[in-house]
Amino acid sequence: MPSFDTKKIEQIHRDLHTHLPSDPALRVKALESLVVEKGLVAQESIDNWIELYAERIGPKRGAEVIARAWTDPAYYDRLINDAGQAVKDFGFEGHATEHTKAVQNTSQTHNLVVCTLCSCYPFSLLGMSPIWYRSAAYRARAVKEPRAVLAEFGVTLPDGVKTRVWDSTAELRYLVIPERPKGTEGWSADQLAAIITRDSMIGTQRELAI
Amino acid sequence: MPSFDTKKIEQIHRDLHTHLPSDPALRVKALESLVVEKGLVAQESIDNWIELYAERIGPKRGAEVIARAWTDPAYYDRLINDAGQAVKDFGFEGHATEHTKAVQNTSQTHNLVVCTLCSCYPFSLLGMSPIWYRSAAYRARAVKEPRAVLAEFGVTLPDGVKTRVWDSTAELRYLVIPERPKGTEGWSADQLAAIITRDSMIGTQRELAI
Amino acid sequence: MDGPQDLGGKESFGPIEVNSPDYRHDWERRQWALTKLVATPGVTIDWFRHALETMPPAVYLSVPYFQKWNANNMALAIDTGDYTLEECVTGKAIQPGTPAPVLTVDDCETLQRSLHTDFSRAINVAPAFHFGDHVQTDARPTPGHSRLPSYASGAKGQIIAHHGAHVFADAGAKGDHSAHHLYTVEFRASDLWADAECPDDTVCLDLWEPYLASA
Amino acid sequence: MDGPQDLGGKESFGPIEVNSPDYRHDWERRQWALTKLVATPGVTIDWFRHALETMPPAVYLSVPYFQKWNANNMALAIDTGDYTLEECVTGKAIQPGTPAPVLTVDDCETLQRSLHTDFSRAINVAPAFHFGDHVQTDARPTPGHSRLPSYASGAKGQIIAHHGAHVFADAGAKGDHSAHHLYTVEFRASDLWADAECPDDTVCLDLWEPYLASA
Repeated sequence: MPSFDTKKIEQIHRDLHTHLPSDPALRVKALESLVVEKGLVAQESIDNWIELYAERIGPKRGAEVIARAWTDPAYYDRLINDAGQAVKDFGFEGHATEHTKAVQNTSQTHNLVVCTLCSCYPFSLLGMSPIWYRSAAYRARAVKEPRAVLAEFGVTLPDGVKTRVWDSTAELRYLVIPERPKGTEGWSADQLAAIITRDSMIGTQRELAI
Repeated sequence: MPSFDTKKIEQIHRDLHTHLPSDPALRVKALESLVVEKGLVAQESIDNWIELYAERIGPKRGAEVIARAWTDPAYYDRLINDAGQAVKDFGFEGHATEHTKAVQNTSQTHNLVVCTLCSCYPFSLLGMSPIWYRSAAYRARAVKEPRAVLAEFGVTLPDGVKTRVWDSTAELRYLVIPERPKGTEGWSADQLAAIITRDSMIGTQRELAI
Repeated sequence: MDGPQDLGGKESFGPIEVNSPDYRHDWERRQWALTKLVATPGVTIDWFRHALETMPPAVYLSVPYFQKWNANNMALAIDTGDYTLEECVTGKAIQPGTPAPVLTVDDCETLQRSLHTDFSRAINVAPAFHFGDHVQTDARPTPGHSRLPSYASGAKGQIIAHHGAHVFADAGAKGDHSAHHLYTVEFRASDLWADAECPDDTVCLDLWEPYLASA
Repeated sequence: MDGPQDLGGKESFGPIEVNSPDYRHDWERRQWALTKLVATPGVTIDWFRHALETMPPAVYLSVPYFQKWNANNMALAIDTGDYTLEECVTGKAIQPGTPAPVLTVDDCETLQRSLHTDFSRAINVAPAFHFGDHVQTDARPTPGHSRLPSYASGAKGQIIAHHGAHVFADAGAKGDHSAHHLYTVEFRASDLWADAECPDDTVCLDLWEPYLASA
């Protein structure tokens, strides 16, 4: 069982820092060899987990969910009321989705998602997070200067649009529903899903290109 | 003139971090070569400044001041009331002494000095600060857990002694006057100065050895 | 805990590398898989996070994300006694085990799907706050793990949602699964920052009842 | 500024190297001398400090003290236009000057003695607080340079000394030499830390009037 002892784990981290090689590739190799040799995991399982995330789990899942919401008003309501349940229709439940909350951009509000304390992310819906999402710069700045951050992503908000930043401090995970672009009337859910980007579901993109 | 522009100086620091070699010895050598070549300083002046601090300026100055205060009640009062003036009797005024404040240990109080925001220190009275005084660990911990810090220096306070930590946030600099040890009655100022240590004047030592 | 993880609002981090990929190195993917496939028994999500934030602060801020996970996985298992420091350094098991069965991609998908965890709990305490209530957060840092960031400490906000009770992070980091009511609190930017970009902007945080008082 | 310099109370830094010397390397002494012997015109003590705290936070926490001074000396002089980035990287002056005269050890001592600087100023404003007054500090971080550490933000303390008016650090970092009344404020440990070692312990800080309100 864990000790749940802050001083003890601090000391272990310091010892590891002192004794491990500085190259992270060597560190990961050491951990992988160790756990494979201990029989805790097979090397092929690691390869297969990586393949899972490369091939099956990624932002296209979130895009599919949002495209359906845009084309199915009843599903839209379910997504807004309980996204954790709504994504189960697609079998997209998984790592960090149980308490998913969908927040919609409007002509008056732009939503932006961050996790300042670690880097929480709805992995099962959006796949692996981009490095910038996990960076100290994004974590530090998104809550304080969202407009400067958005500008670096090429986004300038129209006058009168306020930002609402969601800092994922508990186990809720946030999915931004971008505004459906004009000119997509009558498009199929598949057509719509193709234009929905990862960044638009985090909130670092506002306008979708059609 | 300086720009006094935070964003500009941040960017210059990032540029320097990107372009300078990682070895600090090379960085200092580059700066030294540059300023010597520009005629801003002579190399021998650098050597002589180092010699000044190695030979003439050090904790023996603070010890001399405190030894005099112990043996001269009128001087003691002046030291308590305006240490910046009192040290001028010895010609010890200089870098960071103008607003020196002397604080005395008693049977009920132990004083400890830190500068959490940088590493302010009464250089002209105590010489160069020890590396631990400039360390993140000391700066972080001295204000929050002075007793744990003192324990690492081998100091356990008697029951009933409270700590008073002085964080040098403005231009006041603090000099701790340790308690004069029992058994030194009749000692000369020179004898007394010899037992007063640097750490006792910062507060990381309490009892002086005689 | 007043540690290096508490980054919100901290300054001088410079521009965001907006075009960065999901990974730069193969070892990052492998560490991601290792963390998800090999769990140390008894480790809660909050003990995982708390352990991570006790890394030396200069290291926490300097190394890539998955290097921190690597160190944390080792640290958590050294803490329980499952690995030794020497095993982590050498990558060699003192006592090799039976090779683990291979999980196919489908198996991995099934495992991944099972990782959704319900943190809500039924408790016999009525919520102290309701939609629209004005609240103020704790002003002083909490000992141990906390999910109240310093930038929102001692600040006034308004309840915009109540999520029932959820396992309390501060307790979870001690292996205690007790729960408290969880709310989303919306703060006006001008109530958080003296130099807010736009006073009408807001920041929303999910905060447990013990962090909050009526305002 | 909510930057990496604000270390008071931050956790996980580990033990203090109590037997560390004053210097580990010769370059540290040389940088110390360089900083004191070569001043960039117009640089105030507070602009020096503020510039230092805008270093990348991971670097601020990782590198030795005098490496920070080295970078800062370069940065301050690049800012004024006195040096270029390229000159700093190469160590070669674009336009060499007349060699500077040698300062003897005695000259250095005279210079060192002259470095005591009086920061007190006469102002025509009566102090708002007096010995014994209870005060509370600003709760939210101040934009730009500040000498109110976050661990003492929003905290209640008591005035134990008034030092007249001193040049205000926040202004000094902008090249403005205006002054405000300066006080020493004593805080009970239990008013700063939820887990104080001993509630009777105190921490004293020197704080300017704009940081304080009556409590």
